[in-house]
Amino acid sequence: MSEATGSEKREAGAGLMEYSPEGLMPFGPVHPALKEPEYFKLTLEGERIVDVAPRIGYVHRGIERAAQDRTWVKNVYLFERICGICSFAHSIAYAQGVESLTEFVIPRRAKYIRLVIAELERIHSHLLWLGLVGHWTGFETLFMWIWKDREHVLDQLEAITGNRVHKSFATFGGVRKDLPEGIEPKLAQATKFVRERVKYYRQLMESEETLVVRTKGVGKIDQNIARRLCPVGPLLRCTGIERDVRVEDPYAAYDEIVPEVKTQTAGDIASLLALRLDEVEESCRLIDEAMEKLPKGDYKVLFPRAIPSGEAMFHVEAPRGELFYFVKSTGSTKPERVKIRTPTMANLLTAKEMLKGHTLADVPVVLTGMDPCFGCMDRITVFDPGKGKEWTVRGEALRKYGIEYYRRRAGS
Amino acid sequence: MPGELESIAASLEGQVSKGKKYQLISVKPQRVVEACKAVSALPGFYHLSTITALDLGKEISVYYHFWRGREFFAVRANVSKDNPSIPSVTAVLPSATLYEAEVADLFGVRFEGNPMTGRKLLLPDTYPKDAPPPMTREADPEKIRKMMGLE
Amino acid sequence: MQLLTFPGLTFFVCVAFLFEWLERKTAARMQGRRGPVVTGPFGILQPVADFFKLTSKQEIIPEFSDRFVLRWGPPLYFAAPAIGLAFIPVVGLTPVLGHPLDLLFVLFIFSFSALMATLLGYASAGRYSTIAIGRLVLQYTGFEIPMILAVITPSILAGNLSIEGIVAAQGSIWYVLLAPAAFAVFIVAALAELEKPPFDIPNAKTEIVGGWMTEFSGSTLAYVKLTKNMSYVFLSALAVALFLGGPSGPVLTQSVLAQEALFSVYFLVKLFAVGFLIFSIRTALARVKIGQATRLFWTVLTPLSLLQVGVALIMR
Amino acid sequence: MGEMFRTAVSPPVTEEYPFGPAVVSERFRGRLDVDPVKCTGCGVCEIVCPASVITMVPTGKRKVGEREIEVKKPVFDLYTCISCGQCVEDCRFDALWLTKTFELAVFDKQSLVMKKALTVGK
Repeated sequence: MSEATGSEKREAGAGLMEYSPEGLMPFGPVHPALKEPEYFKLTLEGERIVDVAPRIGYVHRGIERAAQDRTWVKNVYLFERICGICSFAHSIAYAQGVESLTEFVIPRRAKYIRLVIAELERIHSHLLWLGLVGHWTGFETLFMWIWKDREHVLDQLEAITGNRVHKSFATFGGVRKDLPEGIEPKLAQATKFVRERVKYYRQLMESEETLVVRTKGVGKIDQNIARRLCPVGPLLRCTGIERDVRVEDPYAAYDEIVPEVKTQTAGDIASLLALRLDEVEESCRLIDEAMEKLPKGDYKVLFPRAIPSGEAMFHVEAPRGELFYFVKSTGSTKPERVKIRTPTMANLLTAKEMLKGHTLADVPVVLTGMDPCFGCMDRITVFDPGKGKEWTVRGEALRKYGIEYYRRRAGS
Repeated sequence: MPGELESIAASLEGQVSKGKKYQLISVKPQRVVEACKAVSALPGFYHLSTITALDLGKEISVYYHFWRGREFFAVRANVSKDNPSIPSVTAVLPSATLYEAEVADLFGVRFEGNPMTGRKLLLPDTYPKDAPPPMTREADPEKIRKMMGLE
Repeated sequence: MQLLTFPGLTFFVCVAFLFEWLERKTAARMQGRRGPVVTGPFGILQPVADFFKLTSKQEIIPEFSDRFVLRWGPPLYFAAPAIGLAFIPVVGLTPVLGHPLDLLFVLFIFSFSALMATLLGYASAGRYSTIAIGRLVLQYTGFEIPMILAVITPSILAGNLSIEGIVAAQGSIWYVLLAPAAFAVFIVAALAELEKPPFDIPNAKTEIVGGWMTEFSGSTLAYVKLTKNMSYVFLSALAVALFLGGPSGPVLTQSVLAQEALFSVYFLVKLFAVGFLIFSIRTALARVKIGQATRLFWTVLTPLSLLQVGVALIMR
Repeated sequence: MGEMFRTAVSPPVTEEYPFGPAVVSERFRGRLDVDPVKCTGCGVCEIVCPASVITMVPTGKRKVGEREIEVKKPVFDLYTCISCGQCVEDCRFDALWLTKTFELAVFDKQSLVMKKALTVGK
């Protein structure tokens, strides 16, 4: 290729670059700040953001549809895989929704164990987010430290459930295993450790100047916006509105161990940081209290394979906010329809609102201020009907496809 | 409080049915906006949880979920599959935008007045126009895959 | 010959690799990690392995980029700190390339390397690169003036415009003690020049992916990265020469060769001390926004360095 | 800052995994294993498996009274196994259990197909 054609191509490329004052900038689908593929089309004016257009659906797995072809029990494991972080919240939301269709009473001990796991999960999810704030603001050290401390919580989760992430612990009628012997001191130690660290991080986040300037006043929303756009979870509570499913509609053992709803008033990222630290502390308290009051007895009741017909709605307070399940049964061994609304879906509109008027440098921290879980949000489109099909693309075929694709593009 | 929903239902020509933990108002699709407005204005309600669509064969029923305390409430409207059109509630509940877009993508229900109408939210851009929406009973994954040229 | 081997190019490339290893290792240790462990003892060869791995990779040049600049830019970019390092005295009080006015040339090298970075990023014609270049230029206009003022301070104190003269004038007392503010300003400006946190704004990976290096790959990326490490060494070496007395130290032997070796050891110790200071700061801070960084440069660093220059003028 | 240097001198937290041992907990759910002697081929595991790992394969015929019935044994396609342990829970003969092995990366998918149960009880 001669230099002349190169420069011609460059001229043609100038159109693509859009040097207009209102530049378009892709944020995603694959971007280092996003842990999961999602596309946000940002309209920029210099560094300032004018508009945000989300386009979701890059990680659709067809879970709602797939659920209709599986039995009730198999779906517990399926729904757990909607999200890696709040897997237990998904499984208990589904399990309790189904339980509410029947007359079975869940043993008290099972309720307590569910509470303990759910709160451990909340701690690990919040710590994960706090660490990631460090990553998004370029403070790698904070990220490493918090994740290092999060390991203590994950170790306890592994000791109780057998796995760090996909716990596969909840089932209909209780939990699948009792708490292991001698877990109480370990749990107490872990919560004590986490509390100490939280104290340190709170002091760090108030005193570390670079972190303060990056979070204070950034991504501000007020109560009016929050009421209009209905975010859920910490994003709502950081504006001062006290809503928490655990208190208002207690599930598991939350009617006996009542959590205190923490709120902040500022509605910015700094208040989200403080709020999540508060909630981690509160969760530690709940775990301690639950372990103290832990009743003796069964941890599980036997459950039938077919569920009586009816419709049930259920929601839990996942670490990210209200997680909503709608279950419809026609009395068979398979659900007729399961609808899942994850917190991220509810928070997406608010995040869009939060971003407007900020600079590009704020995008990662604001966009992820809602603790997004895009994998949770996208569930449906492409699905694999049953077994026997392999969708593996062999390396050679992929290479051929790539060559052909570029040839076609060059030709057109 | 009992009675509130009945009065709403009476004014909108709808019926109230009760489940174990929830109450349901069934209304005609045209009255959905009024019904949602009335329910969300009741004391103690604060947000629209989500919008669910259910394929009943000839009809698609659309649920609007609300909750208060320990109770769930839902507004339900059935639209026919031949002309799946329902007024959008985004004017009264702005948070419904994405939920409506999701249902529109997956069930082909048209929400008249939704700001995201005509834009895809979830489905891939290559999803064939003449294929049935993926969550309806007519949708056959194998056929859709063929239409998309994935086979 | 000397230019290429001992206190020259080869030596400094080795030091650059060592610097990267040390940076990674200290950052890792401070964060409770292990850092590189596999290649060589304590993973000391990891940067070298990374370099050769990158050079062996396929190079993808974006369709709309300017091939001419992308081909000839990296060598020129690499040349900037490589030539600059020749002006730093290592083995004795005299640098390999000395000139009565070489401080001015060093200042020119700063501008040149920033220009090359701008040109390279711009030529690669990516969206992220374009935004990064905007940030880079803004940042450069911010830190250049304090940096020049900070470099000028020792030269005022020594009354000399050559690095050799400045080093020689520090026989009795290091200028870091006479002009601590200038040293601090220099370190902050060096962090900005090197694009390290808290000023890693032009290559903030969570915002604009790879910054102006987004579109580079293969050997171009390898050389650009090596150049960044060379600049790291160059700036640290300059700090040593201007503020810490260069390679000077107690003279212990009569033998010229042994004394030269001793000088090199002094130099390296000081060099790694400065490097360690820079990567401690880097590990302890979060990234600031470009507006905040510019405000810092203009409202704090520039007045501070001006004040320091004034004080230096009075002290003379 | 102080914390930073304190961390620097304290031992690293990262496990030296590929070069050192990785410790898993008592309840860790790893690779599935089967006892071919205990397995009766009842097929409950095939029904409950959420990931369709298990397929029952006929291995021969057996006479029960007058009738001849087909004997089936499970084959495990462990590459789709999600280690949930549902089959272990529902196995009435304790023929299944989860080991603590987790290094399951292979080059050939077929090497993860476990046909152990077929060998016994023909």
